[in-house]
Formats: sequence, structure tokens, C-alpha cells
Amino acid sequence: MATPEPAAAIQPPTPPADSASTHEFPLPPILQQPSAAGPAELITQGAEGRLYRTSWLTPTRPCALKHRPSKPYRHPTLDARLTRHRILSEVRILQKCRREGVAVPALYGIDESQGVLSMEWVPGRPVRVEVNEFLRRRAEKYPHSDGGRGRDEVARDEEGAAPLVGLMRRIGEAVGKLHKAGIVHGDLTTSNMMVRPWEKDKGPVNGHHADGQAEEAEHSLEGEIVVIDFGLASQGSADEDRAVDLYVLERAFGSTHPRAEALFTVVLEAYKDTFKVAPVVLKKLEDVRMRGRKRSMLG
Amino acid sequence: MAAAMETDQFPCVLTVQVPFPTARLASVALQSLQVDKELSPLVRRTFTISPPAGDANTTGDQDKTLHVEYRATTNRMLRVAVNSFMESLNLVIEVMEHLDADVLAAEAHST
Amino acid sequence: MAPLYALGCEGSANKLGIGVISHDPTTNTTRILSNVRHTFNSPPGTGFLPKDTAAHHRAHFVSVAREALRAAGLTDPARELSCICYTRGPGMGAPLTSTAVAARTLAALWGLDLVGVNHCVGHIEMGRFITGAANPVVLYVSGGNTQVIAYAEQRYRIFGETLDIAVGNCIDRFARTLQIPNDPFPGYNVEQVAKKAFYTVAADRTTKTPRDPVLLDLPYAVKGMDCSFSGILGAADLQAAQMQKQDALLAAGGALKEGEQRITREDLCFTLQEVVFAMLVEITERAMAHVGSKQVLVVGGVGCNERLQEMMGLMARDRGGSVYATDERFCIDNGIMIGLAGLLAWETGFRTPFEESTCTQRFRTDEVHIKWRTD
Amino acid sequence: MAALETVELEHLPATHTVLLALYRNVANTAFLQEQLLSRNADFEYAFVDASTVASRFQLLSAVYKAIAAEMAGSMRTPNVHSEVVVSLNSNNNISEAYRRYGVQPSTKDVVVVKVLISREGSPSSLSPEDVGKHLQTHVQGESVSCSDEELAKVTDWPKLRKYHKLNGLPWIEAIKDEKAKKNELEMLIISAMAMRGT
Repeated sequence: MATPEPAAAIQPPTPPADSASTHEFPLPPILQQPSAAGPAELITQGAEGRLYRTSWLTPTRPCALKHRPSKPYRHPTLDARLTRHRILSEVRILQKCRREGVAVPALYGIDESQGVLSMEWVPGRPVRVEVNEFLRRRAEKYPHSDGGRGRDEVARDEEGAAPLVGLMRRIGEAVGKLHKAGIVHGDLTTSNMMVRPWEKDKGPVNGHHADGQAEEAEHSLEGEIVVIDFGLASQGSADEDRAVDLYVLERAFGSTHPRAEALFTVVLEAYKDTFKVAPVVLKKLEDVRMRGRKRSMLG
Repeated sequence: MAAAMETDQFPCVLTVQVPFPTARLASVALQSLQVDKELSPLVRRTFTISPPAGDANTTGDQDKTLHVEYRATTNRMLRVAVNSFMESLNLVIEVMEHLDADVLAAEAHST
Repeated sequence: MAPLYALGCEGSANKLGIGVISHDPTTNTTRILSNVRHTFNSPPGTGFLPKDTAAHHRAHFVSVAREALRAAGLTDPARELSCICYTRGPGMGAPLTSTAVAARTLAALWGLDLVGVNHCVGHIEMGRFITGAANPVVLYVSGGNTQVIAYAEQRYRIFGETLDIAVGNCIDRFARTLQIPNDPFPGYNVEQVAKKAFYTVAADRTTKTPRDPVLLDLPYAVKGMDCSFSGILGAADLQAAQMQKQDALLAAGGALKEGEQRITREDLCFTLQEVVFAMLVEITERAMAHVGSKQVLVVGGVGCNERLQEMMGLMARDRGGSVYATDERFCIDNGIMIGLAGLLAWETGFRTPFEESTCTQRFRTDEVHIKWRTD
Repeated sequence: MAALETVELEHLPATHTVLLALYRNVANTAFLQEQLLSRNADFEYAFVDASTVASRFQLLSAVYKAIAAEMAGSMRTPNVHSEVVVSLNSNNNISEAYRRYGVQPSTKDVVVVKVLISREGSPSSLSPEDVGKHLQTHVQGESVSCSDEELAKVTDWPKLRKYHKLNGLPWIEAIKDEKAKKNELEMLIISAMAMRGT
């Protein structure tokens, strides 16, 4: 092939240099005050805000403190408006859930001008961690080959699957209860659900607490499902929104726990019995699955 | 029978014959123009390359005429479809005229 | 192995762009040899119609293509090029088809392979090449598209997108409301008007006094990873109508009501940009947090906007990363982006047979198998 | 005898000192209320009707909220002590809050909250000892520890449930264990208090 005479190439613009990767985040004012429990621990850093573990009023009472820092890119008026609006929306939803008996963290304090929301620290571990631990223990216990299938799915009726099936049922009930209360979560994943060990002497808000299970709760998938992080939640009872909630959870579950994907039907079965229009929502879920949430787009 | 149905439902017919200097160019035009489907179900279209009508006896590079037959349910549909075809045809011919390899080579040689 | 050359033809909207690009698969070096563009601008207050835009592309194809060849120094494209790349979609049907007809003719004349290219993938590959961003979260914003994209397993996956109209469409239509000219493009002119919100000019036009722009009341519509612009456009149009009422009232010697905010074109344009760009930055940040990326690449015509780039930069800085943006030569629809994405596909063996070389108005970014990326 | 307690609160600047006391069977509640109504500067206290306090945690939540408002300059009442009283409410009605949670002539048991504030250049003129003596002189009641145990003895739950609109929640009634039920109610009250003013 002949090589063409090269014309003067257009020079691309200079790419920017990466800014310092060790960027220090300013703490909200409340966390700059003294604390006998020691400095707050940064738990997660999402796009919306940062979650700290700190103490509330006394050093022994742990607290989840969510900070929505002001965004330097936003116009200050818009930033203040949004931060305030979102904090207030989140607290109203949390309070509505609590009044309706949906297990969510209790509110401790709100400072909407600083974008700070302090909540009860939910003990236990995220469903994601619990399920993965369960699957790991199962793989250790039954180190049989998977026959080259590359995947070793948990069957519903297999030996030892009962705790996981039970957990899935409680997840379905928790989501149903949430929807029944008129709340759509907006970001349901197994990271946004905690397994709170059953408390001694306390009836569960949801689930099937059998007596005497408290001691063995750890690592047994036993516990109450507590839904957390209502940063993207909204109030509403549209079947479509509820179905999208389930769809997001289904997708998240499938990608996070592919080996337990088949058990997701248990979540939906339990959900179906939680409130009157749940079957309609499940029908809608089929439509949402078909179109894959996203619309086909015109160019 | 089928042809009769076709004539019944698509009574408005127009045939365009486009003679090209070479069979190659006629074939290029055919390839470029026949890909896009006619969007309206009220219009049918066929493309063929053959000698010009009434010139069937000549031999050699005779297959250099593009025959396009448009059939439509109404004259209006026919006009819209043929107009659109003519616009595309015009573009194809213009590209041939100014961008064919020999044209570019001749220009490169003369400069 | 010598570098490979491709001609790219883009005509999915009101720009006809043709260019020549080279890529050397052994060294993975890319070179732009020419990048020619001709834009169809409709008069102020109007948008471009598919029929007129297609006629524009047909009228200018030959001259633009010849200029692209001349600037690249190609005299024997049949031997010099590997393939002819054209935009398969998404975009407006008639303009897409007119460009495809011409591209097919070139491929047939020169005996070359045809490669149909996804317009969005073209933008992404061009942006990656120009900025050197290896694996960024991509914000693709134009008159027809608004998507937040991240690469995973040989697909460009859409994390968030508009639920109704594209952000560029929102800005362009608002420019029409205010009779802001379409030349060179409406978004650019809106940006210039917005900049004027930062100062007042004395009546004799000799002195400028700095002022704080007024953020007017427009809705903010982010829903999870997605956003919506039609409600904002509607609210901005209402504000513009209110402004015209104020204009008439003041011209007639009247006075505004006590406490009524005087609405100006400058503050309106400023506010529209502040609100819609904040939404875009927010959904981009969400995607970055989700995939753990620190790089963000902005592509598409709206990506030229300096305020958007600045806001994106502030966000990226807070995440310890940076924003990669290009200028109007590469951001705005062009032929070389189609040439580059097409050539990369061609190198992996991809061809578009003639009989399948159609166009499609709907063509999702995540439908394309990105075979040339193995990361 | 349980003396005045100095409470260390988390995330509280050193400029603020919180003092707490609980008095049972107070004989001169009318006098105490009168001092507040006449704005007697020597009686800058929050005198809270102890029967409206669910727990020490709930009480301290109100105290913290009041101090936060004081520091942010966003108080809705004249001082941090009146702010403590309204912070116990879950709605924005200030006079109702004084009536419900503040000391009344009919009040039997009283929680006293005192916040000492040192400002730059003007340290608090009072010491905890001064406050303790002052209370001992003027509050005619039996001083007990302001503990959950003591508070639980005087909490009027039906009243609290009415004040915080916590009746008619079937799931609450379904909780059999009294302690668990009270805990849920307490959390609902604290959440509602946190939301007041938003």
C-alpha cells in the first residue's frame, strides 16, 4: 500500500495532569469537636456523601453520620437548596418508615445547613457480606468439583440452604413492607441492607425470630433485615417505581452473588404476600425486565 | 395473478432508465442505491441493470443502463418516492464525477 | 507493518464531517490527516429539519470529501485507504441516509470495505485518543444524546441517561426561544450570553461593572442515575415569557411589582447552564463512584462548553482525578471520529457488507461489541 | 445525696458545660415557674417536667439540639435553656412546648438542665459548684441521680405517647416485651424531636 504524503496533523490538546490523589476531605463541623470515643471513622465515600462511624452523646453509643458536603462545582444557592432538600427528604422517609414499623435506622440529629444527618448505628453486617460468607463456607464444606460448569449454583432444596432461603424470604418481606409504607428506595442492593442480629428479649420488627437463636446469630444469616441509605429514595406508590426497585435489586443480586441468583425467586415469592398490590408489581416487573429498564433511544 | 394484484394495488407506475458510460458505474449506482429500503408500504420498487430498451441487439458492454421501476398506490406517493430517488441518484453521479479514482489520478497528475 | 488509513463520513445531524485518520496497529499510534466539516445552520429561532439537513449534506458531500483528501495528501485513495467508514446511527434518518449513499458510492468506486459505525462509540474513541484517557467514565452530551458511559467487558455500558430530551436539545431549543443565533452553534452562543451575566454594561457601552449573576428558579431533575430536561426547558420558556412581559411593561413606562425579580436573558442563560450542568456532573460523579474511576471524559458538542468542563474539573479534583475534554474540532461531530472507530473495528475483522449498510435512527451505545479493547 | 452532675457530651466544644439534676417531689414548682416567667436572671435553667422525659438519652438529645442551635445562632427562643424545653417537642409550637415540658405548678418531679457557656473574653461567671449551691437553696425536693432508672420511675408514657402522636400504631402494640416496646417508642420520639424545625 502506498503511503500518503502526510498533511500537517492537527495537534491534540494537552491532556491534564492528574491532581493529587490523596485529597483530604474536610470533616463536617460536628466531627471537628472533641469526642471521647476518638476520631470518626470514614466508612464509605459515595458520590453523594460520606458515611462516618462516630459516637452520639455518649462515647458508648455508636452513630452513623452521613455528610453531604457542599459541592464546589454547584452554584452556592443551588447547592444549599439541593443539600437541604435531600437531607429533609431522607429524614422524612426514615421517619415515615419507622412510624410504619419498617426496620430502618432511627434519626438522632439533623443539621440540614451543614448537610449532616446522624442516625442509629445498625449492628451486624451487610447482606452482601453475609451471603458471600455463606457461599464461601458452603464451598469449603462441599469442595466437590462443579463438573466443569464453571458455576456452582445454590439449589433451593439442597442441604444447608435453609438459612439462605430464610434470609431471602426476609429480604422480600422487608422490601414489601417498605413499599407498603409508600416508600421506593431507589438504590436497593445487598450492600444497602443490613442483617441485624436478633436482639435478646425483643420481638423482631420483621422476620421469623425463634427463641434462643440470639447466641448463634453470628455467621448464621440469622437476624432482622434493616434497610439503609435512603439517599435516592422517594415517597410514592407507583407500580412502575416499585417494579424498578425490585429490578435493580435483582440485577444487583445477580451480579454480586451469581451463585445464589436462582434463589432470588424466594425474595419475589415473599414479596408477593406482603401487601395487596404486590402481585401487580410483580407483573410489572416482567415488563421492566423485558425492556431492561432503559428505553431505546432516538438519536 | 400476483402481478395483477400488484397492478391493482399499485396502479401508479414510473420507470426511470439511467444510462451510465460503463457497466462498472451502473453497477456502483445499483449497489449504492438499492440498499436503503423504501420506507413507505405504499410504494414498491425494483432495480435492474440491462441494455437500454429497444437496443437489445447490441453486443459488448451493453449492461450499462440502470432501470428503476416505481409503483405506488397514489400519484402523490409515487412523486415523493421518485423525487427522493432522484436526489440520491444525483448525489451518486456527482460523487462518480468528482471522486472516481481516475478523476483523482488525472488531477494529481496535472498539478 | 505500515499504518492503516481510513476515511470517515459523518452526517447524523446538521454537521457533515469527512476526514482521514491513520492508525498503526503495531505501535497503536493514531494520526489525524484531515478533518473537514460543513455545518447546516438554520436561521435564529428555528431548528434544522431532516429534509433540509439531508439536502445540505448531499450538496456539500463532494466538496467536503475532496477537501479531506486534498488536505490529507491522498491522490489514490483506492490503494491508500483500508476502508470507508460511515455513521450507521443513531441520528436523524434522512441526513444519515444521504451520507451513507455517498459513502457506499465511494467504497464501490474505490473497491474498499465499508464499515458502519455507532456515532456514540465514535465520540468515545476519538475522545480517548485525543486526551489519552485510558479508561474514563464518559459523559456524552450533544443535541441528540445524553449518556453516562463506563466500559466493561468489551461494551460501553450506559450507567445513566436522559429520560426525555437530550441536554443539547434543551439548550438549543431554549436558544430558539430567546432568538439566539444558531451560528456557529446555539450552545456556544448561549454560553456567551451567560458570561455576560457576570457584569453590567453602562448605557454608553464604555464601562463594565462586575455583578453576581442571579440564579433564577428552575427545577432540578435527577432521578437516580438518570436525568430529565423537558421540565426544565418548559420552566425556562415560562421565565422567558415572563421576561418579555416585563420588557413590554417597562417599555410602556410601567414598573415591576414590589419584590419582583427582573428577569434577563443573561441570567436565564446562566441559570439554565448552572442547573443542567450540575445535573450532568452529579450523575457522572455517581457513575465514577460506582465503578471506582477517577478519570472523566466529556465528549459531544455540549462537551465544548467551558463552564461544563470547569464544573466537571472541580468534581473530578475532589475525587482526586481529572477531567479530559477536547475542543470543538473533536468534540463536535466530525468525520475522523467515525474513521477512527471504524478503522479499529476493521482491524479486528469487522466489515459491513454492502447489502447491510443501512442506517438506523436508534442504535444504542451498548449494542456494539468493542472487540478492539481487551482491558 | 445525688449531687448536680456534670455531663460530658460527645462532639461538644470545651466552651459548653452541661449540668444535670433530677429532683423528686418538688414542693415549690409554682415558685420555680414564676422565676422563669419573670425572667429572673438568677434562674437561667431548663426546668423540665420529668414525667415527659422518656430516658436520659432522649433528654440529652434535646440538650444537644439546643446547644447546636445556640452555637449556630438559630435558636427560636430567648436562650439555650428555653431552647432545651422546646427541643423536647416534636412540633414547632413554642408555647405548647413550654406548657407540656416546662415546669408547671402541678409538676411533681423536675429535671434541671444548666448549660454554662464560656465565650471568648468572657468565661462563664458561674462554676458547677455555684450552680449546685443555688439549686440546693431554691429547689425544695429530693435530689436523686438523673439516671435511666430514676427517670423511668416518673415517666408518664400515656402522656408522652399522646404528645408525640404515637397512638394507633398497630405494630407497636404488637410488641409484647415492654422494654422493647418502650425502646421503639423512645426512638420514635427522638427521631421526631430531631425532625422538629425542619
